[in-house]
Amino acid sequence: MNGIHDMGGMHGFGPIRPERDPPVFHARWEARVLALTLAVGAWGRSNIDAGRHARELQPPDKYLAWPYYQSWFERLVGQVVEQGLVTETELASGQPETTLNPALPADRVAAVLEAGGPSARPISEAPRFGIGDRVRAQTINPPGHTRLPRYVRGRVGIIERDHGGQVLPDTNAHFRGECPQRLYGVRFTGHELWGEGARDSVHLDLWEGYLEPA
Amino acid sequence: MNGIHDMGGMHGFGPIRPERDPPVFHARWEARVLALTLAVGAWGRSNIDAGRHARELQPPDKYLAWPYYQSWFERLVGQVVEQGLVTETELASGQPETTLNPALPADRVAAVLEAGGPSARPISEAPRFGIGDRVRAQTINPPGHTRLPRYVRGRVGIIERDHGGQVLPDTNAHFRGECPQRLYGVRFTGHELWGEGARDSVHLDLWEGYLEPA
Amino acid sequence: MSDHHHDHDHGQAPPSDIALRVKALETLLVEKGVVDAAALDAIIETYEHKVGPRNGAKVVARAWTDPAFRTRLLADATAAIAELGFGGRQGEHMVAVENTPAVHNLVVCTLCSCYPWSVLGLPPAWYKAAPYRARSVIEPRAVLAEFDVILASEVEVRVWDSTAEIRYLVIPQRPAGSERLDEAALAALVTRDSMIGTAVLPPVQL
Amino acid sequence: MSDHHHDHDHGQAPPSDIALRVKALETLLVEKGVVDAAALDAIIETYEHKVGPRNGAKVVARAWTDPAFRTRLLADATAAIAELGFGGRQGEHMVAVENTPAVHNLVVCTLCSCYPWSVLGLPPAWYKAAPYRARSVIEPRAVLAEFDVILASEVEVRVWDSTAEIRYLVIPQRPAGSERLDEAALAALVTRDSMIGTAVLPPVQL
Repeated sequence: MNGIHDMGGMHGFGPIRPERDPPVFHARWEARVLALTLAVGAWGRSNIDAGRHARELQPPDKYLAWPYYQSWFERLVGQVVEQGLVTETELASGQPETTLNPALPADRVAAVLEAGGPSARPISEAPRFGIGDRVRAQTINPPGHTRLPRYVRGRVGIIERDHGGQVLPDTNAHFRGECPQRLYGVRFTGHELWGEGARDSVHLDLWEGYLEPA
Repeated sequence: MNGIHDMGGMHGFGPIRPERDPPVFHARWEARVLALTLAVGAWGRSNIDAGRHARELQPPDKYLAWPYYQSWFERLVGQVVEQGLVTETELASGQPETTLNPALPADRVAAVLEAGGPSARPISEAPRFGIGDRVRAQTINPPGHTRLPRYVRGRVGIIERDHGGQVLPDTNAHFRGECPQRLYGVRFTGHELWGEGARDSVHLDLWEGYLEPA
Repeated sequence: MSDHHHDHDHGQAPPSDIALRVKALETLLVEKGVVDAAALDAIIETYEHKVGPRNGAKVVARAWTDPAFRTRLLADATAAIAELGFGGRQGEHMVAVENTPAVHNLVVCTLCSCYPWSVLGLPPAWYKAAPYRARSVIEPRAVLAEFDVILASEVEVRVWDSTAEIRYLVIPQRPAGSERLDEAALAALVTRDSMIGTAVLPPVQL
Repeated sequence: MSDHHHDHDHGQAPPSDIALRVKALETLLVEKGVVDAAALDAIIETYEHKVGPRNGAKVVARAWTDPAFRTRLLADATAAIAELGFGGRQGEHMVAVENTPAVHNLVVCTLCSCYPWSVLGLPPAWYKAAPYRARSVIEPRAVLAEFDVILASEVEVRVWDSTAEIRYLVIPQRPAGSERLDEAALAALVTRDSMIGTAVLPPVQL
């Protein structure tokens, strides 16, 4: 979707505010939201792409105004209901009507975080593109999740790296399968993306289906 | 600028909410803000392009969250100070320190509204493009005001109409002169703008300097 | 989860203090003499009671009943509309686009809220809001459907994004069954939305 | 007017009730058995004290001092980083990009907040905020200047937009004057920002 999250190249957000030695969390509730999100994720009832898409669907004004971890929290409230972990009634009353056994006990935390969630997948198809090939990012505007930012669509870049097969977010976010495709590192010049006067280059990792020969 | 105002083609804002027979204003303060903005405009210390740009510079989350006429009101507060009509001190105290004669007396309202503010300007340059010519909207990303939306940049359309010379917003908004250029009506197919499956067409009025031969 | 969509409420309900803030600024500007209170009233009176979609409706009815006027309107809308006494602010440079059985026109301003004030008055709230601005250029048929306008697939939709100072007036198709109505009766049928392109005029029930 | 810019405050100050709402949800989830309170503490402990930029600093110091490791790191960063015991969540697929006198690398995620947790821990607030995400790809040198990094015009800037599950670690240039420092002392010099690309390491004062 061409959502508010797809903000690469936008003006008007003001200055960056570097913090040289920030704490990991600025308030304890932020830490709890992070931990709750990871612990709920351990139920395995969703996936990382669907989780990203849930934030993209937040109202654009709220997406911009909410503190980052509040955006996570509002997502989490939706997730626990949608994933059947909590009922609307329980959410309203604060009283559990049934009980479960946590999917992530404390003694499994280290192993789960160390395992992570690799997204590489074997694929049998030969690469459509080789290193050095010129490719054009497709002009697509899907209403659902995609990781092809608007600022590269229709623009020509050069294949720099072949990352092998990777889960396709466009389908996985909608629970329509992992549909792995080859992922490429693609280099675009600033001139190609932004026009006269732009320098330097921007590299993106793009799935094979996002690209066409140029 | 690639601001939040440049929202053509975005998803995620939710449904349209048609009102079949709405009042002209939903609250009296809205009417007062409209009238105040027009009456202050009669001082002639700014122009319509600068006024549009002032809204574009509002914080993006506020731009989306504010009611429309609140956005106008917040702009107006800035304008009266920047245009030297009110001092910060007067704004804070609510007490005028000097007095003026209104630029727009009541008996001039009808004439001023009926006159409007034509933006057509004579230009001597011959047209660079003719009806039916294929043109590409330039890839530009100016940090200032422009009326070339992001969704047509780099896309090819057909010249359909020659509107003659018109004040150029890109300079006028920044008080760098009217720099009139020829304005063209340009037709883009939905397929060119949005890709496979898109139908129909979108017409934009674009200044000559926004276009290059295709 | 992917279909989850929080209900939006994009600020049509103003904060309670905005009316007070506006009043305070108006008082200061009037007391200082920056603005004339009577002029404010006259501006509001103009757009609440004088300049509105009834102007555009008269233009449309004239075009339906006077072929020579229709020709002039399509050739130079600013001049033709001025024949009826309409013009001025946000109507300085007009273009009229005509709906036909084959073509449906829809007007939007993606970048702000440009609208032909001289013939339609001030724009409705939805016209100025993000959903209409964002969606009209990429999914005009879905937008039209939310106005209960369902077009046959062979009808071409032309979207007019008002990116400059040209203002667009849609001439809707004359409704079936209206053959015997006079110009004034025809004008009474023409709705604001039909001149934006978000409505199609229904057949007249005789 | 055109330079007028309201001061932004994009929500680093949370509404006062957010802490209460979080606590209420946590209480419900713990009481129901959806989550284990001790597991929450263990996750927080991990990212506050175990997994953070000290991991990445060790990788960088090793690359500076062990040419064979540097070669492996540039060829297969995931495997090379695993030699030091780092990996797992948000570090499953790593690429290391090396700054040189001719090239400066800068990492961003325009679409959300992707970041190499396994070597840098959780991202700082500015990395996740709109200004950095929006601007890094279109005006990287202006962004760098706000971090007090001014590059010579002949230095090429390469921006890495983390659009997929590949995570990027910048190997900063080894600071001048650090020739005699051992690997542990070198690691102590390496800052988080230098591994994102928003800092250049200053010369060592001996």
